[in-house]
Amino acid sequence: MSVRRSTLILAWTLLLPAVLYVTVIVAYPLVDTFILSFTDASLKKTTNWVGAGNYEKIFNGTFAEVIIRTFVWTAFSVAIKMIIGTFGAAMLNAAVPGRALFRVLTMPPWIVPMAIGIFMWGWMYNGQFGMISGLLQNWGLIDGPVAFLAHGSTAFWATIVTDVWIGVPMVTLYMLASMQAVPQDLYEAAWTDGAGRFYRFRRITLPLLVPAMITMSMLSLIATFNSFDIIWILTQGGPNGDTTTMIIDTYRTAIGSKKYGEGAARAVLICIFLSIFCIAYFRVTHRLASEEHR
Amino acid sequence: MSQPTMIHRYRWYELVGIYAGILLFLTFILAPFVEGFLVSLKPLALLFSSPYRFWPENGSLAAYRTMWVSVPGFARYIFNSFFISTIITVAVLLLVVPSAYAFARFKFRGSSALLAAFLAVNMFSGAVLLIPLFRLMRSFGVLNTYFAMIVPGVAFLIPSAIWLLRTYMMRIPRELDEAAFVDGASHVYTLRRVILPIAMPGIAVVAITTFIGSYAQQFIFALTFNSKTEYMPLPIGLYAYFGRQEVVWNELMAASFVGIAPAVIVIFFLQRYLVSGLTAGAVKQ
Amino acid sequence: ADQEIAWIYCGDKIDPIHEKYIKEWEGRNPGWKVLPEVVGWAQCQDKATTLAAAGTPVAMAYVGSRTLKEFAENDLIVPVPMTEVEKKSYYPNIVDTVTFGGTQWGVPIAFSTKALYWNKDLFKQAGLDPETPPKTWAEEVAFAKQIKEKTGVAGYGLPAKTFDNTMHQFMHWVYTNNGKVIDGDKIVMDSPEVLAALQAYKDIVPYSVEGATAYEQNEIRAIFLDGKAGMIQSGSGAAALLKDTKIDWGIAPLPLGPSAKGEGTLLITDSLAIFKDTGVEEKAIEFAKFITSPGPQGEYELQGGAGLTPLRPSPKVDEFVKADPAWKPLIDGIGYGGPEPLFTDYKGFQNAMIEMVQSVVTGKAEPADALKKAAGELEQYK
Amino acid sequence: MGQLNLDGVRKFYGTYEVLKSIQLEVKNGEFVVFVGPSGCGKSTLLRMIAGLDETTAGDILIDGKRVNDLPPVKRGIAMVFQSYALYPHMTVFENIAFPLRVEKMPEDKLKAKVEHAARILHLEQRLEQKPGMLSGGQRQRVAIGRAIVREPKIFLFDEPLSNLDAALRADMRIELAKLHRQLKATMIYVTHDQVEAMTMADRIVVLNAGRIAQTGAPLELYHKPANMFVAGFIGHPRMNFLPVTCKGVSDAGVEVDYRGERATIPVEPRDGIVGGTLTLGVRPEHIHTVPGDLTLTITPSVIERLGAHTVAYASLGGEGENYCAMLPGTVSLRTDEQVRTGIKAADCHLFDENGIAFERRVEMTDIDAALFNPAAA
Amino acid sequence: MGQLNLDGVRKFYGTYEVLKSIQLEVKNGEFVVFVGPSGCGKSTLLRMIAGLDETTAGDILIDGKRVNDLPPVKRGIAMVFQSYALYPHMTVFENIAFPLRVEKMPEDKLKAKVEHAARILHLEQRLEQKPGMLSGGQRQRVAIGRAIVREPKIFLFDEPLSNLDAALRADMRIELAKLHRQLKATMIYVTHDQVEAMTMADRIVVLNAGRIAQTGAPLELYHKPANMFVAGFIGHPRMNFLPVTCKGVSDAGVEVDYRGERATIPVEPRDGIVGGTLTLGVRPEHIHTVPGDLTLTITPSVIERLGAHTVAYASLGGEGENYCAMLPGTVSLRTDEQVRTGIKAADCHLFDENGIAFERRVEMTDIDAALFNPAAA
Ligand SMILES: Nc1ncnc2c1ncn2[C@@H]1O[C@H](COP(=O)(O)OP(=O)(O)OP(=O)(O)O)[C@@H](O)[C@H]1O
Ligand SMILES: Nc1ncnc2c1ncn2[C@@H]1O[C@H](COP(=O)(O)OP(=O)(O)OP(=O)(O)O)[C@@H](O)[C@H]1O
Ligand SMILES: [Mg+2]
Ligand SMILES: [Mg+2]
Repeated sequence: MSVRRSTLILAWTLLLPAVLYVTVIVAYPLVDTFILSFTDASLKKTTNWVGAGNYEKIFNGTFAEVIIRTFVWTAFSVAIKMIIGTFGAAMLNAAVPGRALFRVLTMPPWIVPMAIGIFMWGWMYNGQFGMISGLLQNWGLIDGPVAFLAHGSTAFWATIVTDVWIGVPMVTLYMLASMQAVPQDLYEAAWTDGAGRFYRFRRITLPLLVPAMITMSMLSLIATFNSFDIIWILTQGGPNGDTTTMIIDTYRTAIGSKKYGEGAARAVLICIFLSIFCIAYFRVTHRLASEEHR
Repeated sequence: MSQPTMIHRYRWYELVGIYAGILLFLTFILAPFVEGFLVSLKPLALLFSSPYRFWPENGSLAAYRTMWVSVPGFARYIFNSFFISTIITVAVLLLVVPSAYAFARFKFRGSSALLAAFLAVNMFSGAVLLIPLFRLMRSFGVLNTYFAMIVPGVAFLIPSAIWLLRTYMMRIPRELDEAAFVDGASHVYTLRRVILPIAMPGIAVVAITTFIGSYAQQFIFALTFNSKTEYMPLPIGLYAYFGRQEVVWNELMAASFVGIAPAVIVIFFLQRYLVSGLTAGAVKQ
Repeated sequence: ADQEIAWIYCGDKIDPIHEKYIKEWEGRNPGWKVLPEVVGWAQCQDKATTLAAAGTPVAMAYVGSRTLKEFAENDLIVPVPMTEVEKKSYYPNIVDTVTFGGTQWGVPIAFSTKALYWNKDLFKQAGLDPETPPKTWAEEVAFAKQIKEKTGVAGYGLPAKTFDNTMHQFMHWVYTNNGKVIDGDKIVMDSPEVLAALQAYKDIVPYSVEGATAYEQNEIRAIFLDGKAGMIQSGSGAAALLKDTKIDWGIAPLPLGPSAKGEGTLLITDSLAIFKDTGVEEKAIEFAKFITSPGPQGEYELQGGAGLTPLRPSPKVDEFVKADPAWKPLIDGIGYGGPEPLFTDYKGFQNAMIEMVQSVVTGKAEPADALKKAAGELEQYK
Repeated sequence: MGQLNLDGVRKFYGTYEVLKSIQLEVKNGEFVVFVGPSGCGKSTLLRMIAGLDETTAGDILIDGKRVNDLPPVKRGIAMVFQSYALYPHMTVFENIAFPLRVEKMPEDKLKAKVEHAARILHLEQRLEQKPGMLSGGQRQRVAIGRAIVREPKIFLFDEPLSNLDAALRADMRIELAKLHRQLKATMIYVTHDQVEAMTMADRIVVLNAGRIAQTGAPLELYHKPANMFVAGFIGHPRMNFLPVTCKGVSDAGVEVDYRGERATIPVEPRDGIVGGTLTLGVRPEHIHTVPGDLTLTITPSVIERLGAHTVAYASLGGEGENYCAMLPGTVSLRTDEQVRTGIKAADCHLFDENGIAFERRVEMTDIDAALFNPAAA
Repeated sequence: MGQLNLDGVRKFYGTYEVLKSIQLEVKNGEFVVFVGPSGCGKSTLLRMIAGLDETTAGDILIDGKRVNDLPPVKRGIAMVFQSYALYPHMTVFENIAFPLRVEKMPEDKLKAKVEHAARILHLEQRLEQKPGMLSGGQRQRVAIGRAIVREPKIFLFDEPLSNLDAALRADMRIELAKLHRQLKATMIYVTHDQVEAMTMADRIVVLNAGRIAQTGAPLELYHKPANMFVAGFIGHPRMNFLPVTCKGVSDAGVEVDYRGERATIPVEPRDGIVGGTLTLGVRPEHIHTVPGDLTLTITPSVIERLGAHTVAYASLGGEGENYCAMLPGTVSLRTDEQVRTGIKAADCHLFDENGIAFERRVEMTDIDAALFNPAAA
């Protein structure tokens, strides 16, 4: 047995448990979903093959609008997460007293059960009793109560803000870790050359964080694209469907209206979109890796 | 770094700027918790009253007492969450450590595709796969047991754990494996005696993130695959504060704070580990 | 071993009265056990459906009566025919909420109707007679306007969140204007009666609580309880809660629309549905009828505060109303009430209605257009 | 035991041929050093001998047995890595004991062996420490200790000293040489530092771009390099190369001309070289400030005073050819001031246009008789 | 411009005193090298001069102005880091241009400057590449380029060559020396490699455990080390130290006895040393295989043949004292065979029991008159 053969066998032996596990628990239901997407499965006991019918239906409906909204929603959410997360990481990276405590304080949104965090935001957005509307009124910035979840545009942004809030701790932590991996002597060299703190951040830290940012954006994009609980609990996709994203639509179709076939087709579409992102991601990182040395 | 070097000397306005930035950032992060905490202090009758007052008048910690009474099983829910998360964490580690090692050490045809496939698991929120998963759980006969929550929980936490640990292990010099190999150690022996102890910080990070992930976020599986109240985890337990007509908001918030306290304590003591473990993992990719 | 009847029970814990009667029933039926599974309100119905869809239905579940048609059409539940005596025992129209295709598909267990509540203090401040509630929509809108303009406080609380209750609330307006959504198998929604209701919505929005689309009924009720809305339409629960406030309030039948032929309200019931293929259907029906029989049900629904309206007339109820006249408008409306429309895809129906209401409330569409569009969509859900 | 044969060993990475048919025999107990510039394939060859990398073609034989398909432990080799590859979480004792633990040696025997190794390497005081607390040289010894306890037939070292500073490197070199005499095991040692090669090897194998450029005892390579590559690679500062014209051959050797200066170099002549261009090689240490058979006037541009020596760098002519002379430390010399230097013809090397050396007429036994029987050195 | 004064500079890390009152003056245009063993505080001192680390006590003056509290850029210094600290995401051009971008220099002027620096450093062809694609030596030059464009008064180098291999290191050494002559700027250079120190410095500052052990021109340190530390640190292989007894003093010097062998060492005598124990220092390169003023018979245990030289190591007596001799490459020598070696008294160093050297009577101007005026070298 050659060295190569034996390591191959070993590699697969090590991988097998996890691969098997995930295959059974995830891949199998996934295939099930894929097959389902070509049927008219519903609460009915019988299901019929409908070919691409479900997909046709999707594109004949208002789904195009939903897709565009999903992309816009996701793009804003990911971008803001990255900006705030990087900003937070930069602040927490500063060598000031108390930063260990501050770091711990960034993590609660990640630890708290998501639904609870969303409820708290729901309270904040409440026009009559909530903190935001309340404080703004107290400070005289707005006249009467404003219900942030009532209006299409504010609800759209409110759900984004909440999604950002839930995603920021992970981004911050990851960006903080990446910042600490930047060699100290680069900063010292730049400082010696007269570069100020902000200049160093802009010309050294930020460019060196690009690979980490791409990775994090990708992971966060997947999570955001699938972000369900936030919109569902805050607005259920309303008002007027102004916060209905693909995953909300999918859930409403599959679980709400029990049109499992049509829901599955939507789920498959989501997977296709995400796969495209993933492939793009691997392309980009590959290029980056080969561009930098080695 | 026992002493700040000159480059970390801040002028007063820089300090003000940094603290202002931190304040701004933490305000965003913590505002909902402040709101939640204020809610937990207010008597239910006073919750819905305007105009808005930041400081609760006649606020009290009563909710933190009554929450145990109105949902008697709450301690059990916390225990369940702990128990389920612990099992999930152990199971994830058992599955992930060998695979992360394999991904970090062996390049073979299809290895990166397989890795991408693992990442892809993250793309499917459990909600979409709920019904097929339910059938699967039923055919395993694990419905209405702790396993109903553990089995799918593990599957959806594996991918990111592999991803994290692989990057960490890639930083362990390959020579260590080779040296052990030359000395006749089998791969399993090497993994156990050499790689595992060295990868401990990385494993700790994975353990923490997995634990938190399963502690706080396992909701939909618990809801659908388990009907036994005595097995319910924290997030479901919190829903017990939703009455028929009324949500007992103050108790719900109080219970949330009590419920996440164990996890916060864990994080508090391990935060240094968390950042440094991630640092090591973050360097490449 | 014992045979089990699994019951998905919505709420946070089992009502002690139900607990008591479960014990009693088990005592009378040796070898049988009732296993209630308590599931939060937000998820209990979906859970029952998911279990049925996955092929492992529970014996019995607490569901909104509007879902019965869907379950029945999909062959998931068994009919629960009522005897004439049983039917008679209920208030009029109630049995209709569970009737479809000539038979009954569930046993009503909870029931709610709505009435108009008004804030006498605000009426006074606005220069209105605090003892005269609006009788018509026109008055309602006018009063709301006057309150808003005189006091700065919203005159009315309109719930229009993306929530089932938004559809219910609108149906009240439809039924107080002699409107109909579906007649047999025909969508008849695009009618002047329904259009008038939608137009009334549009008219009252400017004087309602800011951001109607952010609130459902309980949230609106909380605002009313806080004295920040002149009027709301709500169920019995509000009365119980109002007693704990300093507000001087009144309760009256729902105001009527221009085409009204008399009082009206939407009859919303929740039922116990008996799922098929569990092997214990017979016994489950028996239990369902037992637990909703006049004795246990009467005790259950009159606890107050739960927001329920009694299902059956009884001397006890009369006593109750005498003791607390606030119940009168809630019970009186039943006679003119209409059931929730039954659709095969009730979620589809519900979403279409919500969309219609919201588009009018937010000013995105004109009532006539919104109505036409929604009526068209409804075709596919019947 | 401990004898190694490489028979036509080749290695491809993809289509890139890293090693091109290596033929080599290592005797039992011999200390062989592989040297060569970075990337020439030294590590690859060593790793193939160890069994860490696969052999694309050819045979590797240890004590006459083909081992191509055996795992490292079955080959009877031990390897010391450039990075030492110490296990950071284990004590020095456990690091050294690792191979014995793998083979499940009884505790008492194991202890005795580890302590014996520690004694040899002066690590007795360090056994309970972790590698992180040791200095570079100590770490290096631990790595060797781990190799010793296995009592391998062949030791393999991959640049074991390259992470150490100069002084430590010198010390460790001597210790390794002593160890070799003590253990009498075969050792194969990879380095790109030619001082290490010269001082430790019984025999040096010079690799260049995947081929063996020359094999021989250190002084053989120094005095009789087979080609310009080896001549330039061995010796520091490196040999000066001057383009010369061949003016004639005689029994005394080859007469060459460099800018009018003529000298007869005592090498074995060949046919058909008269009138052609050859390369004359002169080591910096063979350049003196007294006239010689060949005398050149140079203007040093850089002078390095090392105390014991003074090294002068000058440029000859416009082609940027660098000329380097290593003179005694006491010589009086200034930059940009001309100085006359002389070279003895007997010290010179001569190469043809392909870079192949003409055989020098130098009697190596004058220097050390043992040189032609390196194993006995 | 470019003149540096350190006045009683001290540095504490917590309670640990890393630098103990350093007093030093560096003249404009001088090339000063700090050497010393690892951990002696070289980098710390350099970083304090740069302004990267805080000065605990004492004053740092540049051109007479106290700069303790100024940030690096205001001190007029430029620093080349050991790791080069090149920005991996910028091209070579941008790396070199960085300091100019910071000071917002107009594009055309900036371009001219960068290209000028690139020409000096032979980097014209590399300007568009990223550092990851460069070799070690090229990276090193980029780092220097970044320092050059700022036209600083003082250049600071922290072991800039330690990451390079031996051959490259030798080349870069020469290039740096040329650069110094070209720019005529003050340069302060940290290394622990004494070859670098000897070859490049106008003046060497030897640091030992936070103190200056000696300051002087390279050959001054080599020929007249002030103490045993410097004597042992400068010169390779290191000086041999022999314990001797003082038998008497005279005008000719100090008479010492080593195992019966007597010699008079030509150093300035001191009072009260007769009968005491002194240390005799002999450099390996001053040991010959002909009898001298002092003759020792040794048995080499290790012989390193480097071609040009042969280095023999022997142990004198049982105390494990190592004795090292650097002999010509052609010497005939075998391990474990006795050989007689001789030392000239004039080559010897003598130290008292505190390790302080006796002033040698050696005329350094014999070697190079420039030595006592290093800046002119
Ligand atoms: N895994 C690999 N895949 C492809 N090429 C490789 C691989 N490993 C080594 N090489 C190539 O093989 C050649 C020889 O590498 P090797 O490591 O043996 O060099 P070396 O002589 O040890 O150099 P150094 O002195 O720098 O360690 C190099 O050109 C290298 O790029
Ligand atoms: N930040 C610090 N905190 C505490 N001690 C330090 C710190 N930096 C350096 N030291 C200590 O100060 C001493 C001098 O360190 P320094 O880096 O100056 O040595 P060096 O001479 O440059 O050594 P090397 O040649 O290894 O680079 C060392 O003993 C080191 O342990
Ligand atoms: Mg190598
Ligand atoms: Mg240093």
